[in-house]
Amino acid sequence: MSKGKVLAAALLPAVLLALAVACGGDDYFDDYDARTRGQQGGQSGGDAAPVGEMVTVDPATAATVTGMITFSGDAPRFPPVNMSAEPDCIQLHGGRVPSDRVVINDGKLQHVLVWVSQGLEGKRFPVRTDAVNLDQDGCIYKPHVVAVQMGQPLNITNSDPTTHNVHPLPRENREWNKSQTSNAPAIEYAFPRAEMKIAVKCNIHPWMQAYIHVMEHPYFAVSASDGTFEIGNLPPGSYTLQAVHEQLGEQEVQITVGPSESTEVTFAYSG
Amino acid sequence: MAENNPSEVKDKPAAPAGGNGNGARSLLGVTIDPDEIKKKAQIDLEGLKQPTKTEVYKSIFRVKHDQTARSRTLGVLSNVFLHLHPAKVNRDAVRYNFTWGMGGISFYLFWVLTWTGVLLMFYYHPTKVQAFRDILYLEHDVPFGKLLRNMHRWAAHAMVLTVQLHMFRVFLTGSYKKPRQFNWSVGVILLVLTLLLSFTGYLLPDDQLGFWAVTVGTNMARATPMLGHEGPFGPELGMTPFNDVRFALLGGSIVDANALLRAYIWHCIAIPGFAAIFMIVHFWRVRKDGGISGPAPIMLEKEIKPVRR
Amino acid sequence: MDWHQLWTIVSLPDNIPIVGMLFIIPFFTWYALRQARANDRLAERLENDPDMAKTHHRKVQPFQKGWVREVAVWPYLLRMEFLAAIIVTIILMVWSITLDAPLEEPANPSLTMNPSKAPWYFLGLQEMLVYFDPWIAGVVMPTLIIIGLIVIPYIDANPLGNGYYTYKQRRFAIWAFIFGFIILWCSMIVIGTLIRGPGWMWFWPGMTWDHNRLIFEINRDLHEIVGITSQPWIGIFGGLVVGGFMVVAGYACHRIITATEFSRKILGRMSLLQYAIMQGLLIIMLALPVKMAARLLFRIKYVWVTPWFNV
Amino acid sequence: MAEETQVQPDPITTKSYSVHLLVSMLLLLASLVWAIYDEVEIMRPYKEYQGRFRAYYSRFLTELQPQQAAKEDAIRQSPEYQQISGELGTAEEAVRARIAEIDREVGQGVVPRMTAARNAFQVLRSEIDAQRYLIEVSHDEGDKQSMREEIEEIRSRVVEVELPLADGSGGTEELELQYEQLEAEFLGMQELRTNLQAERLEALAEANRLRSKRDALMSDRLVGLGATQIDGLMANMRNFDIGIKQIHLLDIDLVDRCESCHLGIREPVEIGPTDLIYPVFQSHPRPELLTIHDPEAFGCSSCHNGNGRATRSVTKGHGRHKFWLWPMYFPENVEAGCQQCHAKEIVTPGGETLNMGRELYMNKGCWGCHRFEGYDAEAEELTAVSQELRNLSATHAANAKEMRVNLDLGDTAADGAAAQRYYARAEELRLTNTRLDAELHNLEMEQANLAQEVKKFGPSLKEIKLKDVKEWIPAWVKNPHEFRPGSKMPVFRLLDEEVQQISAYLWQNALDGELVRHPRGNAERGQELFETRGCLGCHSIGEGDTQMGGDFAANLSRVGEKMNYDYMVRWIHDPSEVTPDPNVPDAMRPRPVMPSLRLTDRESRDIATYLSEQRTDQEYPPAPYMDDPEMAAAGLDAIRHYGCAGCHEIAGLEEEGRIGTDLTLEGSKPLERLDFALKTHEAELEGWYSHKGFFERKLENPAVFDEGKEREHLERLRMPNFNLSAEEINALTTFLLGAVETTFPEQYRFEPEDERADVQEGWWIITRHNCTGCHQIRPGNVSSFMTIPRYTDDPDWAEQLPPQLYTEGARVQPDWLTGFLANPALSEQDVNRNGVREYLHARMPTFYFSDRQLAKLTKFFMARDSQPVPHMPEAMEPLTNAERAIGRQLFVSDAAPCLNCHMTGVPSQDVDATAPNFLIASERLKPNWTYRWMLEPASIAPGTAMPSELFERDGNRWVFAGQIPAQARNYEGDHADLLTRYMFQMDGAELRRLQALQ
Repeated sequence: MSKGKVLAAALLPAVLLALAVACGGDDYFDDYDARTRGQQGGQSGGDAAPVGEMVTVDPATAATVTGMITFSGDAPRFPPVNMSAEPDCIQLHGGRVPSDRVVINDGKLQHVLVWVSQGLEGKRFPVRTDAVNLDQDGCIYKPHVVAVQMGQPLNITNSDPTTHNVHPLPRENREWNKSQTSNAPAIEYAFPRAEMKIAVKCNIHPWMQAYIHVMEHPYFAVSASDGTFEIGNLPPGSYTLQAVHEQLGEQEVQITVGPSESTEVTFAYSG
Repeated sequence: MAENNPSEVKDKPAAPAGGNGNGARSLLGVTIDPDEIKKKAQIDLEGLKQPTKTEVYKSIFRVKHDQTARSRTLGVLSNVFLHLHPAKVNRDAVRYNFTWGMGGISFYLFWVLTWTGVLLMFYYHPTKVQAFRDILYLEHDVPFGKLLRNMHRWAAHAMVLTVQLHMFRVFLTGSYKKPRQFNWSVGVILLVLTLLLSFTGYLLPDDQLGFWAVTVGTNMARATPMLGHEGPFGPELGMTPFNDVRFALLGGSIVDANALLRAYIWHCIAIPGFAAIFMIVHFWRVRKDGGISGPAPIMLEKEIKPVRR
Repeated sequence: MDWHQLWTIVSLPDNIPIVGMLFIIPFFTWYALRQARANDRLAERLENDPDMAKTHHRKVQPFQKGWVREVAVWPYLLRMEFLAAIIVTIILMVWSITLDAPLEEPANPSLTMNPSKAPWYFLGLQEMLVYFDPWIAGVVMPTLIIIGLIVIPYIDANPLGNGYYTYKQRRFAIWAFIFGFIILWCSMIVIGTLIRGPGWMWFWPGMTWDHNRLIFEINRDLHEIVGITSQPWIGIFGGLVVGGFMVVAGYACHRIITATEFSRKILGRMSLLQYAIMQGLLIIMLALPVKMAARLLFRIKYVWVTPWFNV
Repeated sequence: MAEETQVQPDPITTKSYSVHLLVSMLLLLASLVWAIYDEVEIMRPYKEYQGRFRAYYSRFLTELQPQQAAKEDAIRQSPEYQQISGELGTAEEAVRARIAEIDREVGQGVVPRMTAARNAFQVLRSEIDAQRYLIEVSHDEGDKQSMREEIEEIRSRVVEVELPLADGSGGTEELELQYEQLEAEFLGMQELRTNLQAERLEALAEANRLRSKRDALMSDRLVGLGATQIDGLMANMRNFDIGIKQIHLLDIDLVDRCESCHLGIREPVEIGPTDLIYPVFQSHPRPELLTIHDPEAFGCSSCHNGNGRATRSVTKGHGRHKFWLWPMYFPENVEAGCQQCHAKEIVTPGGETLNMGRELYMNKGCWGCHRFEGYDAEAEELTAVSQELRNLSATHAANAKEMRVNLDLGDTAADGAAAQRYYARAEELRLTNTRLDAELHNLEMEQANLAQEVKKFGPSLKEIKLKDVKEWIPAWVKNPHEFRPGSKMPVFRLLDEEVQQISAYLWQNALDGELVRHPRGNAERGQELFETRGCLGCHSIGEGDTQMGGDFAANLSRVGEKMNYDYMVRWIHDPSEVTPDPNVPDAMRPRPVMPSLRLTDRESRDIATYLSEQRTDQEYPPAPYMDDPEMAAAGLDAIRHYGCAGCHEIAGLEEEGRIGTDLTLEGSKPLERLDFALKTHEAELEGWYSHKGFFERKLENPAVFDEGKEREHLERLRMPNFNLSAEEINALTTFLLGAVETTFPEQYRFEPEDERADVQEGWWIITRHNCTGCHQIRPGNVSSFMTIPRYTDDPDWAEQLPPQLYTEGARVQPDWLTGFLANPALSEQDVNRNGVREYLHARMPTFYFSDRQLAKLTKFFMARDSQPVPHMPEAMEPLTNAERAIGRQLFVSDAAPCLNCHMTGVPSQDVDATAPNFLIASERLKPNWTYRWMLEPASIAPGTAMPSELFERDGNRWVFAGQIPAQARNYEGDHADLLTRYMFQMDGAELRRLQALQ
């Protein structure tokens, strides 16, 4: 029985145990790498990029969508505007002022937003720089519905002899409320976030109401008094076109436009 | 006030000596002879080549390190640490297989425990507030503190084991027999002291493990016959939780600050002291009882001498 | 089989010595008995060959003429001691680097640990608490163990086997010691560490230590089984039983002691006092397994109940 | 058996152990090296963290630097910056020559001359001082005299000094000066230096002003750090020392080394989770919390738990291992840590999860069974006050007795002086008792108040005979969530017979009484009222997608199935009107939680009619057993067993205590005390053997720890199931995890005694009465009203939201507020209206507040806005007639169409009003607030109808932004101030005059 054997017998388990323990320590970095590697493998090819690529549209191949909003049947009735609280406003009108909630001229519906609701995801477009005007004229917002691209300037003017206050009530953008006296300079504002149906109020004249649609891209239009609209400079492709009216609801239509094509679309609302 | 640069003072007289090749010179009345200095330096250097010849070495090691029996004997006898040993031992006792080395290992472990224990005492306060905190401090703050505590703990466990194995071996080789009967008894006392040392150390971290181990351990003392308040005839003799033997052990009726302090003092001063004394006796008697018992020549049954009364 | 539970108990740093003991004790027992057997063979040869007995140096270790009988301590012994110290240090260092000494929550007197265990080397005593009242298990028994150990040299009248391993020359002494040390002391430690779980209940290795475990167990005193219901008859009965056990055990011990010619010869060398002390210690040592068996097999709590103490 | 012929070498003496020794020495060496490596590397993993951090962060900063530099450049290019820079350059140029001159004069002339003079002067002075000392210790008058002469000699000694010229030309002059002249020279130079430095500062003032203006502009415009600051950070990284980074709080012996690995926590740059690849390096996600709780003063583990000392491994440091009692909170429970110090609050700003947990504890009625300090404090306070009353009364009686004894002693005293002493003592006691009388009176008042405030969580069950449909009761008791999903009444695991017994007991022990019979009302009108009057602030109606309203009170979707119409009318009309209970005196009757909306009989009938139509066609089986007295007797035991009386008033169980554990310190309860039962082993294996694991599972399924248990029905766990959502479970878990015995001394804990305590107190009342169901009190708080479709979709209805109370304390006067809270109609007779905002459809209800609660609420609002209590009204300058006229003009000018929105008292006009009447302004509002309100209403009440920018800045005053009326054009004062004063001095006559003008 040599000492060598005793020595080996005593040391071997100790060394083995030591190695086992030494290798078992927790290493944050290795663990994390291993974990995230697994996750990345599962994730790749999944979500779309959060920020889309900037698209420049070639005007030579751009398509145009034009169309018409029609209305048939009985229009919902709204009482005429009651301006009795503000004599100044009454004077601006020669009598009864019709409501601007639903405006139908010869079966054509005004103030309908038409926009490309699907087909442009993940793309960014240059911001329109032309200012959109919203006027307070005769204690009525004109037009009743405006649409702007996010970042596009909106000019709010007061053409009345009386003071108004402009009070948009957004849910996602910043809320503000500014008074604007007669002939005061225009309030310029550019909404930084896209949001549909931002109501605008004048608290001084509670009947006054307008809607602002802030869109992500420049492909939208609001129907004119003859019910027509036009969306131009659209890159060819397949899209969903949506019509939005605050009182009458929404309609959708699928379209496909080829290069330089012009497509006509009709949205038919009925009472 | 600019101070004088001491080096300047030295340099000054050296400057004129530059061209002078003639041996001794004098500085402020002190004669300096470079050749003489060189010669002496050479002698010192020569001396260093044979360090065992130097006076310093000889004053420390009084015995020559060579292979003569005399030197070897003196080497052991004249060394304060080694003279525990005899000059010569049974040739077969050198092997591990007879002694297993357990006695020596136990002593070595005791020595390790003393040193690690002393170092641990630097960082430990036997108070309720600080005891546990000090252990955390040892673990997380003191360099090598964790290693120190681990070594102390494991050496203690190992020592309990080796002491028992030592006893086992001594029994199996019949080493307790005449003339070593008394030394066996001393050994038993040392075994008990070892267990007590380990046990008193258990409470010191003041954690649940130690606390309940000591509670369980000392609860038995309640039942000491006549001296414990739950032991036979204890109550009859007027024992209460506040005057019995357990109270004396713990310094109170529960394991608390006083128990901690008592355990600490028993562990660090009293029991090691006793153990050291008994160890001295133990080792002394090993020598005086004729050195290590074996391996001895086998005695045969027919050689048994009749008992003398 | 709950391997996780088994690993939890076995890998507890404080239990390492016990796990080590499971290997070390059998190893050294075997190692000692191997040497004992070699010596016994040599003794047999020497008994049969008186000539050889005269010339042989009577050791199994080789010896030749010209070899010194005693060697210088320096360097032959000291180098071995040095080697041993180094190896012990290495083991200790590796052990200390790899395993942390346990540290549990700060002591909390209001929160009892379950199970709360004494240090491992006292677990034999704690295990005894199951079978005896604390005053016996915690006080009387340890005291008797110490006293018993101390008196061993004085009651062992066998002059043989002094300084060498042997079995045949000391059969009874070795059996008695192995019985006390391994069977009683070491195995009770192993039981206390590895087998006793929450509530100090018996968990076979691989059973889950379930804190909610409940077992039905009614332990009765011996006199209840017999049907004695009033003192002092209970005390007298118990005393008789204990006395009876002593007589029986003493008789059995005596038969063992006097089993062989050789042992009778040794007995002849003993004084009465030596014999009495040895008998007393042996009887008490035997009492432990007997009481264990009575408890584990027959669910007997006490055999002797008196107003002052119970056994 | 050796061969004698051939002697072999002795193995003992010849064998070499060199190899053994060498190998073991090498192994020993290896183990030593290992020990050192273990200590230095393995035990210090933070070294790798720091190395990586230095590398990643330097790279991050290198990338960030040019971006920030570009931003800075952009700002530098801006015209404002350029302009200031230009001005700065001009200003610096203008004074450059003079500054240089001063610097030269001071540096080369004045200071050297001053130093030279002082040195010479000090030599003389030391000599004089030494002489003086000798004089002081000398005893010989002659010596003293001679030494005095010596001093005189020194004083008059002429010293030759070479002094540089003061003009800094570099020349020197030799002067012969005496002691005093030297001193004068020295002092003169000192003064000159001061003057020159002052002049220098003065000259640079403009440049400094411009520079700080420029820097302010930069820091104002720049988002993030400046390039130079980033350079500094990069330099820090270059000089980075690898080592323990720790915070040590000496007083509590807290050592936190978290930042040894979490190195980015306090970096001034915001580091996102993956900016430095590994989230461990991110900066603290809520840096604003660190500005309140500076880590240098609070550490990390004080809030987060974990083992701040440990740096050996993640597990050790986070303390997520066995035996560490304070494991780090998981991110979703991180707010649990707030309660270490914020334990006395129910609302901790910023701790939204925790607040939700506390609110749930309050509003799910957990405290009905589980005591938690602070919840249901009124009951405990009532006990304390009653005890105090008894003590004081005893003292009072003892005093009276002692007084009589003293009077007697005085009467019989031997001499007058002694008698006077007794009489004086008697007098003193009499006065003490007088003071005690007042104190006793106050305590009695408080006792009465508290008696009103103490109320159980659920409705009283003493009236169910009048209130509920008999057959419906067992169905409800059996499973309330089947009838009303999400109800606060939890689902008990009852046997059918228990359901019947409980129902029978409740039915047979309910009060008998007569209800007034009411005709049916108009359901359509009722619905409109129900949806707009304010009921939905607390109640909800509809299920699934159509559900609307608050979750504070019951969902009334099927209330018609269960409730008697006549009872409902009475309850809606006035919840405090109850059937008299012969066992409870009126004064001790708890006031209902539901307030009165001050509805007319007709309105009450309309709403009740609408509600009674809210029903399905569910049929309930007949329940004859409910009249069986034996069932009732058994029911009492069941009710006791399940602790129903913890939440409900039940006849015969008025004094019943709580049946659950006290949860005040549940988070520090030893884990072993939480009964995982048969799940223990599973929990350990799956890693949820922790407080968090226990709470989450228990809350999700309160019977979970009964699973697999073989138990009698009555031995099973009693806690009912609340069917909580995952979010609610997390909030409650957070709350309970943090419910710990704090380890921090008082100075760390947030237990203020100033007005902040009023804020803490107030939130308890507000939470208990669900004020936030209608009002927004904290920013970010969404009221129930704000979720009702009508109010979110229609811009006109948005103006009908109840007012925000962000600055209520600054807005209104405390006395007025107390009165308003007590009676929001502000009128004794005309109660069917709002006192302030009559135009609102929603109505501020009358709560049954005790005086104590009114005071606390008032103090709450005042304290939140740092308003002094008691309130001292601001003195207001009276209006001159001219001012009054101008004010009138301004009021009705086009620029300020005040009366378009504000009420005037003219019914025709008030139809469209959206703001309160001016007539109550002077007693209600504070002028200063009003002034600020006119200038910038949006910053006081976001979303208000009151427009901003009505005024514009003109010099030091505010003037109308629009066309100013002719009369006001010449007015020099502040228009807003004038209007405030005008408003505060307005009366009915003035208002009529205004209307006439308009």
